[in-house]
Amino acid sequence: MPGQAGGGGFVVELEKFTGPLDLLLHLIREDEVDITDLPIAKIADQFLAVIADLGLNQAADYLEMAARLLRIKAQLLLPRRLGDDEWDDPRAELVRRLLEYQQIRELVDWMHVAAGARAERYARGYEAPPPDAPPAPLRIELNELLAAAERVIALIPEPTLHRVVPRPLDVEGATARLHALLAERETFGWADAVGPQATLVDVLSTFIALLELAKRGTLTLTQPEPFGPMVIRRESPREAA
Amino acid sequence: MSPLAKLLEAALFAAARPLTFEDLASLDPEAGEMAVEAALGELRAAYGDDHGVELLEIADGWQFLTRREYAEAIDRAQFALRPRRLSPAALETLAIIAYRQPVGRLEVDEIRGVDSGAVMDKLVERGLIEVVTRGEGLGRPLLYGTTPPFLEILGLKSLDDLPRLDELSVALRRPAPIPDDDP
Amino acid sequence: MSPLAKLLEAALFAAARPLTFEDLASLDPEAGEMAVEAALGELRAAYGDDHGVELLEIADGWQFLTRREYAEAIDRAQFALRPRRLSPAALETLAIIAYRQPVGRLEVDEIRGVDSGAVMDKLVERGLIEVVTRGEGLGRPLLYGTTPPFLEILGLKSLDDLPRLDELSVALRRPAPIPDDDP
Repeated sequence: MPGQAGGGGFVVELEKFTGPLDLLLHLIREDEVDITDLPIAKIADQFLAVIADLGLNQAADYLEMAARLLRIKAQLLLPRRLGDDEWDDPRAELVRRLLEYQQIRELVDWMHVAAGARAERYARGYEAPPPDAPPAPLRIELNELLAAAERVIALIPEPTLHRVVPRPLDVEGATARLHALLAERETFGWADAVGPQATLVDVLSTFIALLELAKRGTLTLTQPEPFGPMVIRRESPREAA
Repeated sequence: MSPLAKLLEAALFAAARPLTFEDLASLDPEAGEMAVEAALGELRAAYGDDHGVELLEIADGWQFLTRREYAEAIDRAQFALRPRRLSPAALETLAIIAYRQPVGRLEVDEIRGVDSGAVMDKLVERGLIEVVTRGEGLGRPLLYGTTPPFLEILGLKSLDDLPRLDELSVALRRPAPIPDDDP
Repeated sequence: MSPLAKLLEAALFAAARPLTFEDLASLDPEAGEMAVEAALGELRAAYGDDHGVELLEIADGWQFLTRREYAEAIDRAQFALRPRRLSPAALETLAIIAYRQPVGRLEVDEIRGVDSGAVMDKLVERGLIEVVTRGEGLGRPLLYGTTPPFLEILGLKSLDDLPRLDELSVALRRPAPIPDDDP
């Protein structure tokens, strides 16, 4: 007898269902009811019974579906006024998902047949040892690389482009030099401060250092007459305070 | 057969996988496309009904496969390994990815109603799906698509050989009697 | 060919190893030795000079092998065709290293959001990136950069020929709406 072909009724087994939607669809088919007008109360009870039987009532996905079914059932039981056009059928979302899923199952059946037919054909079994030749050349298109770079850039939430600005100013060096001068002399002029053969960078660095030290009260800057030379004078800490 | 047809035959025999037209054309850089086309025709004619193997178009390429009627005998003798069958969950996941590609894991989970991470990892491992790009949304999710080996296990020439969704939905509307179920 | 010869053909094609006479005879328990012998002869005749493959009796039994005169072309084609391509993950990693070099693994991981160790090992193996120096930080991490073969494969004279990142964004990004600072 063709015992294994086709199927003798529905044998409920764990692997039979790929998920709660699969089980639900199975119940609907078994009852030959219309998906678009789902008898929720009945289906929900059956669903709960099956997952309890199969021990699936521990599985989160099945449990979530059970909860969803019960909620829809409860919503349907709530009284509603006649002619209430605002009413949304609480089953709508589930029905949409079921129809979508049913389509997928149909495809699965088709693919199952196709894979079965292909499995009845054998490809060449013997594979010749790989030729003693250099490996295939690698090909990378610049476009591919750039597209990859673009994908990567898009991954970084805030594109942080670090621009490295050269900092030739040496304010620290100038400050140290001024401290050394102040330790030796109480007053000195700009020429002493900036040193011999000063570059533009030296001038700027020294000037910033002078302003900073003046602000801190380490020294005072005075210019006794307009366009006259600048006098740099040491400020004692006590007086500064 | 022409020398070119014999060369193609040898190459197709040597390769355990489908070879594309470009693959075949590259065997003899001096042969033009027309010549390759003609040689392929010659080869198909030579492997007609009178052979135990036939030349089939699969996964955008050509492959020699044994005729279906010999499957049982070869199976019984156990000279060759039968390809592993895919589980219903794997087929379901593949179906969704085939039709929705590029598609992210969340969407697959949602359609199936179950977590599909483990199944998808297995399918990636078997080379049936692969990450093809990243999505736009939050976290730029990985999006998956099918591979040539996917077409190979179904024996399809291209994704176009899959039934169209609208063809299916028509069939789905009526409560279809389950075929072959009656004893 | 006789059905038995076709069956032998299919089995010999599908088998991963040479098949002995006993193997072949076991395919059809009802066929006698004489019939198998005759079918083998038929098959040898069918795969005569006019084919790219031949049926050979080698030490362990019978096997279809490609004719030697085509071996060279097939070997040549096997490496000439299907230039290997990099996976999206490998390309992304390579892009990061090309633009950020010298760069450590941690930084690459951080930018891609996934562990990139295996991908980077592969890229090193393929000679596309190499350790160029060590970083300053904790543990003095290995820093990677691209190699001359990387430029060669891309057809670039030097790294300066890589488009600048800001050019890239302009070229590849969709025109983004200018952010409104003042409401």
